[in-house]
Amino acid sequence: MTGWTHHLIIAPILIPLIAAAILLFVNERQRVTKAMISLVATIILVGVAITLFEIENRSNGFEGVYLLGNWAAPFGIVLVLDGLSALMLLLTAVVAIAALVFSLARWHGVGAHFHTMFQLLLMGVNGAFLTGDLFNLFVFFEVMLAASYGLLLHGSGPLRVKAGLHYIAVNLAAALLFLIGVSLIYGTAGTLNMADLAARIPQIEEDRRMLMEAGAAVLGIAFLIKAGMWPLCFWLPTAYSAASAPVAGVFAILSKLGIYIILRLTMLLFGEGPSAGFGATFLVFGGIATLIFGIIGVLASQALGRVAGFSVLVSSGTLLMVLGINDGAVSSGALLYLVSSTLTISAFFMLIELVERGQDAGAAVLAVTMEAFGEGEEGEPEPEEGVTMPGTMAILGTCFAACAILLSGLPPLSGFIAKFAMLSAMMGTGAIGVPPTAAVWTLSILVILSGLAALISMTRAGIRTFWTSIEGTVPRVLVIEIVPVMFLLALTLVLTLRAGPAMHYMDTTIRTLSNPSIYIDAVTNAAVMPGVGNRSGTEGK
Amino acid sequence: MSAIIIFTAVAIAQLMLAAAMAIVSVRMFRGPRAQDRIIGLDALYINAMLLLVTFGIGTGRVIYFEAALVIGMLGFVATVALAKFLMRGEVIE
Amino acid sequence: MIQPAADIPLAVAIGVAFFLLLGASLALIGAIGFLRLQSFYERIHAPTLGTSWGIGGVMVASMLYFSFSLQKPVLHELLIGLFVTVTTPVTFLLLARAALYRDRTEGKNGVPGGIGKAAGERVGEEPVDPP
Amino acid sequence: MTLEPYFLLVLLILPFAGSLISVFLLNTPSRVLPSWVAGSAALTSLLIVLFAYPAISGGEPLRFEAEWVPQLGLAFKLRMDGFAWMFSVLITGIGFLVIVYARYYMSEEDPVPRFFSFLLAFMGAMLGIVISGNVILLSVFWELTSIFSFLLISYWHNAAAARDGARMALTVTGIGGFCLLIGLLILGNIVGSYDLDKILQSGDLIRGHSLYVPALVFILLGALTKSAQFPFHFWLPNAMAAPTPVSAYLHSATMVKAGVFLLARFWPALAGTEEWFWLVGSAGIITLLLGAYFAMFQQDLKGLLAYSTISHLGLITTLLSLGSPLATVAAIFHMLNHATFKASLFMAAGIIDHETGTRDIRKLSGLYRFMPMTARLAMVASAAMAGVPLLNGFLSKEMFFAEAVQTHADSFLDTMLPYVATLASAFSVAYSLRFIHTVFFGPPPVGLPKEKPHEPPRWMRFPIEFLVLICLVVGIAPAISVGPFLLTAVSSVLGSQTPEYDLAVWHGFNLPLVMSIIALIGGTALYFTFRNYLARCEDGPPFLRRLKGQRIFERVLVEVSWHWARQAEKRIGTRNLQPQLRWVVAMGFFAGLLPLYLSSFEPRPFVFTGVDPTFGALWLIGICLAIGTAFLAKYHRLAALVMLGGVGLIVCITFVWLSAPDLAITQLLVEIVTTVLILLGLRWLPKRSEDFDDTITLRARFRRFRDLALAVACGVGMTFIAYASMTMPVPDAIANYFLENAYSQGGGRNVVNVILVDFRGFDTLGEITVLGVVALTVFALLRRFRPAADSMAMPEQQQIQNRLDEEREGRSAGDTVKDYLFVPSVIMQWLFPVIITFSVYIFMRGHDLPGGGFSAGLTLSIAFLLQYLAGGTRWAEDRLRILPLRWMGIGMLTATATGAGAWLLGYPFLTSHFRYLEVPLIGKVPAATALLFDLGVFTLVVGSTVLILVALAHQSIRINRLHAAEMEKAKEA
Amino acid sequence: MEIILSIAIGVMTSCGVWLILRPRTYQVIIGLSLLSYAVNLFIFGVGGVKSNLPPILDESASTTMIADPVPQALVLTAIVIGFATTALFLVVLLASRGLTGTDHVDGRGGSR
Amino acid sequence: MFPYPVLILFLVVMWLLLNGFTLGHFILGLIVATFASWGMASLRPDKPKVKKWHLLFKLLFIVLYDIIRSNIGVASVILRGHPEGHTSCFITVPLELEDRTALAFLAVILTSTPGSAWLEYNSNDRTVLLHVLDVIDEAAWVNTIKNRYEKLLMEIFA
Repeated sequence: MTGWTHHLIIAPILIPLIAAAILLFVNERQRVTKAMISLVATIILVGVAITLFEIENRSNGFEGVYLLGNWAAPFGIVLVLDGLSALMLLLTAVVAIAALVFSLARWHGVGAHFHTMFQLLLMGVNGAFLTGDLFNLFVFFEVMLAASYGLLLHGSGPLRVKAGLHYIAVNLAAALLFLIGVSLIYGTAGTLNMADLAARIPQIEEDRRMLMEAGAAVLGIAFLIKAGMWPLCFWLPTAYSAASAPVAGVFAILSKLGIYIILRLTMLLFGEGPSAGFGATFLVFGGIATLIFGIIGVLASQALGRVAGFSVLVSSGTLLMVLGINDGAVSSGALLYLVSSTLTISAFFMLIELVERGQDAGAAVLAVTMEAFGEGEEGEPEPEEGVTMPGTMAILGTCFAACAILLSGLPPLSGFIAKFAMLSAMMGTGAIGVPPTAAVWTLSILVILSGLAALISMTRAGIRTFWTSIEGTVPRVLVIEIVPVMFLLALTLVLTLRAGPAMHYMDTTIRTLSNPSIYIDAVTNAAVMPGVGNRSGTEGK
Repeated sequence: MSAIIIFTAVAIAQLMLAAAMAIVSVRMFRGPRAQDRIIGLDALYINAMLLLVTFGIGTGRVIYFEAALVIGMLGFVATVALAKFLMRGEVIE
Repeated sequence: MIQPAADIPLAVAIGVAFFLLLGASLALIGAIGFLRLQSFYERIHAPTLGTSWGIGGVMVASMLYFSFSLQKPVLHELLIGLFVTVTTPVTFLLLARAALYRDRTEGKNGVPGGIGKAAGERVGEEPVDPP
Repeated sequence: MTLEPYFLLVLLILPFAGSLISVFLLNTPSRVLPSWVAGSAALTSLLIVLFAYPAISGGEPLRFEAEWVPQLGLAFKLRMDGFAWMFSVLITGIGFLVIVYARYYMSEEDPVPRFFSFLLAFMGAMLGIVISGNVILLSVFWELTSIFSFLLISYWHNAAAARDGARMALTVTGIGGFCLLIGLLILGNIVGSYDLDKILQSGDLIRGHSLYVPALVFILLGALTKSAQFPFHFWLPNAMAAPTPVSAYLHSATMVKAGVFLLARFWPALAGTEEWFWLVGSAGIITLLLGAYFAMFQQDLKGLLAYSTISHLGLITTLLSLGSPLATVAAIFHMLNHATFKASLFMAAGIIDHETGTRDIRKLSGLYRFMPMTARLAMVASAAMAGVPLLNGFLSKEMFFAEAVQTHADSFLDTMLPYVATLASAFSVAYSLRFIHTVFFGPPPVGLPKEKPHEPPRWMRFPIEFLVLICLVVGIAPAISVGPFLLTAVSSVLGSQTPEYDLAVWHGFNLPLVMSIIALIGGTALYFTFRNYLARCEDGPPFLRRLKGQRIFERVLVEVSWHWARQAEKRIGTRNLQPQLRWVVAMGFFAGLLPLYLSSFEPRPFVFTGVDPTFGALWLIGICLAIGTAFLAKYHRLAALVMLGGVGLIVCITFVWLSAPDLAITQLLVEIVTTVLILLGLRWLPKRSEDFDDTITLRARFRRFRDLALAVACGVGMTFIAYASMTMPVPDAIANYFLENAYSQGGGRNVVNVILVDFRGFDTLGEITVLGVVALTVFALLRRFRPAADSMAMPEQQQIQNRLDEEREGRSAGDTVKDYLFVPSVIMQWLFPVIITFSVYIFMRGHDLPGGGFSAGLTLSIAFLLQYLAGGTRWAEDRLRILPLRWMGIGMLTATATGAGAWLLGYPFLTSHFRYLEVPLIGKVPAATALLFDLGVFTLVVGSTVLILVALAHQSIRINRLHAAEMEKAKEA
Repeated sequence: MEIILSIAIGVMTSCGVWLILRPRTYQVIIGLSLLSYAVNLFIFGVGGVKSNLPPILDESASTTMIADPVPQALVLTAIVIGFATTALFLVVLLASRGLTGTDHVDGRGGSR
Repeated sequence: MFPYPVLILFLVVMWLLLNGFTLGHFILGLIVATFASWGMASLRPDKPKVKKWHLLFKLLFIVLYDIIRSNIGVASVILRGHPEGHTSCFITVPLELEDRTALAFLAVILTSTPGSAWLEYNSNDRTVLLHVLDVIDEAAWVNTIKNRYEKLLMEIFA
């Protein structure tokens, strides 16, 4: 990875940023132009993400380190590409393109600056995945959050605004916690670079380390809010279900961002050394609580949107718990689960809108947003043009069934493989002769219960939606709306069939992660390029 | 000698200004009306500015001057907005 | 915490101290007046002590001090004085006008130029006749 | 490499392929084409299975293996031995027959392609179960059968019964499937592999392992739910809402057989222990008896058959529980026999239903005269079900009796078994007799929904004829017809344990025969005794009629999954903001302090010496103001805002005091803009006065107290942590590097600014992006802003002032505001260029002294803001054409382009460059690319801030216009 | 110095927390502002506080005696972001007030 | 190019005060000031006609003196302490000034002088309402304003 490909690492951040900047110059009425710019940028992003993923895939445990501003590692900001971030980037890009295409049918026209905010959201998410610096992480978190506020409110309407208010309030509080955590860590460790921090932790004296741990714990709360751990998660189902369909689709990645960071930081900072295993128990119990709450919520929800929202919690709970157990093979199963559940939930959120459109629920939401209050400055969203889907109900039904299967972890789609991968590592051939612990039993039972809850809830909802509607009007569904959904679902099928290579990738990733010194060495040894001004090599280190 | 004089003068001046600020903030708290509070805020701004200049003298550095200048030049914007809100019920018509 | 002042002539130091204390005490007196005076219209006069020679004193002190300690004319304090002088009236004018309006609608404080019946009815108090 | 292994792959793919093809026929009007597709797919599969027999008969299974997820021990392994072969024949053979039958059974209106598609897919899944060579693969197919059976049962989804039945079937078998998976995972833990061959070989290891019991329990949960064994039997009768071909296929030959298949499959690995016997045996025996008993009292033809199926499956389960090889032989044999006669009976029932329009036994009577052929076939099949000699049912039943009288495990259950077996058999005779006698004999029926029943089409009867023929052939000449195949099947399960057995009709006059005779006579007697009661009674057995498993299940499901869940969600969740924030705060509090508490952290003692009195006094004011803010924020909003401004000012002085002039300037500017912003917003908030708040409930008081306690706790915690971290010896921080290199390598003296635009410029890029996004969001949201009704009108002050102006002589509306701003606006206008100059100054000096792009940007936007304040929106926009979006775009691009410029030289993004330029007249001028970056920041900040302010300011005009328009409309109307 | 700053942070935290737990949106936004002051000061303080040693280089001062610039840079970023989010929250609460007709955080009517 | 020379001059001086007196900064300040004055031009303010420059300085000194005087006055009122020790009242002063800038000057002067506050200007009958902290003779006040300030201002802004 030399020459120009090296600069590709930063591309996932810059492409959306530049696209967003260009979009600002395009008048709101030129909707097609805006859509094209956004689409092209996202397609390029997918291309870049695939390239980076392939690079990571080919090189075992390679770390790509990008020194921003050509400053040596602990001083400047670094971007780090490793297996995990490459994976998350790809996942983001895939989900993004699906959501974007979906939005082109109608949603992108119901409010101002949809595409700009969409691109900036991608920038924030990608930045958070790539960065190797705690405070920079905060900044990208905020970029992501700010854009998500905008997107959540996209389309306005009482439901969204109320959900948005809660979402924003909670996340503002979270941001403050984030700041407290980061500053405590800086104050005690004297660095912000994650790799440097990991390297310094063993050398920190006792009482300073305690404070550092307090900081890390506070930081953890901030991420857990994003990841949706009980009891910090009540905003999540409401917010996600209130968001417009494509937005909710891309939001599926956001809660995983919290998980990602927890995974990254626990593995890197608390993988070994005196603070090893810090907070793991807490994660396990938090995961259990979240999982239980998610299960209950899935069961208790009538609206599909909330079912989906609680499914996010279920998946978060599962992941948190597995991360708390923190065992190599289990974690790689968890990664597979993460990918699978993101794709599923994203597809499901978009599907819900299509399905409910037949019941006039979606139409009502749209109508609310179009309340005649634009006094002319708001162009009426043009009647959507495009090809409507033939055999709509059959396809919607199939997609719905696929989602149900995925959510409940039934075969043959990737939901099953993912759950199997985790469980197998805990109590199957991955752990021969090791008697399952109480945590493992609990997790197994809960995983089963969650599948069951999803099954019950989804059949209930599916039956109500598809089979009992008395004069079921067939919704008008455009090809570009259903294709993204099918695309994401097809990916889960691919993930099932290619589970072997996928698991290989996850295993490699986790192996690299569980050996923090690889990451630390890669970052601290990254050499600056000589010859700018009078700057030289690793001076000052 | 001159150092001591200035040192003492600065210390006393700072205390006096702090006292002024404290008194002003009592009015801010007591009201009775919004306009009293707003004038209080304005006075607080002015006193704070004086305090900064005094602090500058005490430290012998000019770099704190800009903060004072910002207060002097722009501090009134907030109070103007408050006043206008009081009068008209909205800030920008 | 305060850095020892640079070596400057004693006379200048005394001048600096004088102006400094003058400014600060005027500000303090203004503050006291602001607290003690009875009606709003009286109180409005008090802080102007601070904004006029209160600032003036401190500014002169600062200019004197820095001009001598840095060995070059330092006059930018003038700007502060100027801006404060120019901007304070804006606030005061607007506020006083708001207070007038409010007193008139409520018919309090013996404010001249009371208002017509309509507003009086609205607020539910007897309008006060203009003197 | 022979071709034979690929048989298995093709065999598995064929049904699924057929299913897919059928999907594409969804819109064909013809019923015939889909049937042909389905039929040929099934037939081909059957032929493949048959052709595979020679390869299997040798005893060595056929295998096919492909890699799937090797890391997890999950391989795509297919394996067909004799037992699997036998089942494959059943699945494909009966499948084919059912398809033929269904071709005639389904009516014109039904979407036939969908039916066949599901049916074929189900067939594929079922084949998958029997030929899986990897237990996880098996569980994959296991779940697939549940899913497809759900779709098949709910085929007529307009009927509520079909939906409910299907859902129940899915729920029960789905749970079972999950449990099975866990069980198999435990097996994997014990054996170390999911390979079926390996597992089957490790029987002793498994049985001796401490995890044996959990594994067994979980696997049994899977098997028993699928096979509708007690206490999970209740779903099967409700699944009868399915179209009859589905029942004939799923509930006789395939789906329910999967459970017993699994038991037999794992028999070598799991059977033979006490636990096995007790668990499996008790389930089997109870099911056997209960099923038969319930079957007698059913009034629905298919219900009767369903309970009979339950009972027969109980019989098989009981046999498998005994742990003796001979019993297993009997079990396998009975699986085969039951499939044949039960499938044919279901189809016969379907024909009756089809022709008469009802399945209610009470309404049916004397059908023999209308459909004699069907009647004869049904009679033979029923006889087989009842265990009449010379039919296949008799043979396996005899074997069962023979096993029942043997002692296997000396226990109560074992002793009881012969009696139970006989009794159940008698019941079985009774219901079989009832089925035949009531339906086909007696007077002609009256009041049938369909008039004039008659024989079905020729080919609709064919499947029954064929199956009945098999019943007869096997029943009369077992050894030569089914013998070899059965042996292959049995020996593939039992291996070396395969016992000697004799497939003969006549074993001499022995105890089992006596039991059979007793059962036959007893059953007949039973039927004729209770005949009249049965003809009139309600559906279901006496006493237990009310106790419907289905209803209990539904009730429980609704209760648990709906009511309880909602209660629980309310209890442990919330949709309100306050509790959420309370949690966040509390969690943050504990997260911060718990680690310290647990590791018994000791903070340094508080030291009050060395405190600057002025600073102390300042914060005394600050603290009072903060508390005042908190106190007044509810009823005196403006006052709270004023005080908040005061706190901000103190913070700002603190920054100056503690060596952060940059922060002070920024804080101050932000403070000003924020105040104006909040004021702009205050216009739209409702009036609030203290009068409302008379009644404070006890709960509210408690809540307040709790919040107060939490708030104080957080404050104390923050104080401690802040003090601890401030007094801690400073670590060797990266800051030193910045201090050393800011000037030499970053080209600036103001280290903070160099950090912002150079060392950590990327942060700044992100930060301004945040600002930009927020501005856009604000803009987008406010475009649809609609104030609450009570904020629609002009503010009260303006109304009064306007009215006054109108009433007074010589004045017109708006004079007040004109006079009001007459003088101040002049000053404000003249400040405009001054502030612009000042903002440029702040910007230019940023790199070396406090200032920088952000402060400068805010300053400039305050300049704009001031003009809006002075002249109003219209006035200002008439004169200043600000295009905030353009500014933002330019800013973003400038910053990015500056960063990207480094690429041209091959350096990473944001690499800065600086040098001193010699400019004529002026001298040395520092020129750093960082300054250009800062320019981007500046531009974006101006754009965003102005956009936010302007968007808010515009609302007044907008709403006034709108309000006027609405008033107009109201007047017209 | 440290003790005063710590207590100030603590008090502002208390007030802020109290306010964000109140049911009126306006209280919440004021509370968030107070909290962000507290947090900004907190970040600022963790590097250790020094008076009159601003991180501005001139030829004379030695770099070791200067206040830590990193927390200051962080606070600057935090201030900006805090400003942005306050603006956003304000607008959202206005929109919420417009759509639900009340300024209760849950959109409920009545007063408490 | 240079729409407001006085303004530009002022801005350049301000720039130099802030940055130091160098040639480079003079040029830079000139550029900045020019841009800023264009900004001012876009506001289209009422352009004041300044006639007699030198009188401005006279005014300045008068005002400075008055401010010192009234500072002492007000301070003594405050320090004297009894609430009844002074008589404050409202005074309406009719004005002849029409120029807005001149009025602004007057307002600044009156407000900066402790003891008198400009409350309200009525553009219809061109009167200004003042509040005075310690009034001994109302007529004297009106007289002072009209003769001491207004006259001068009328001369400056003809």
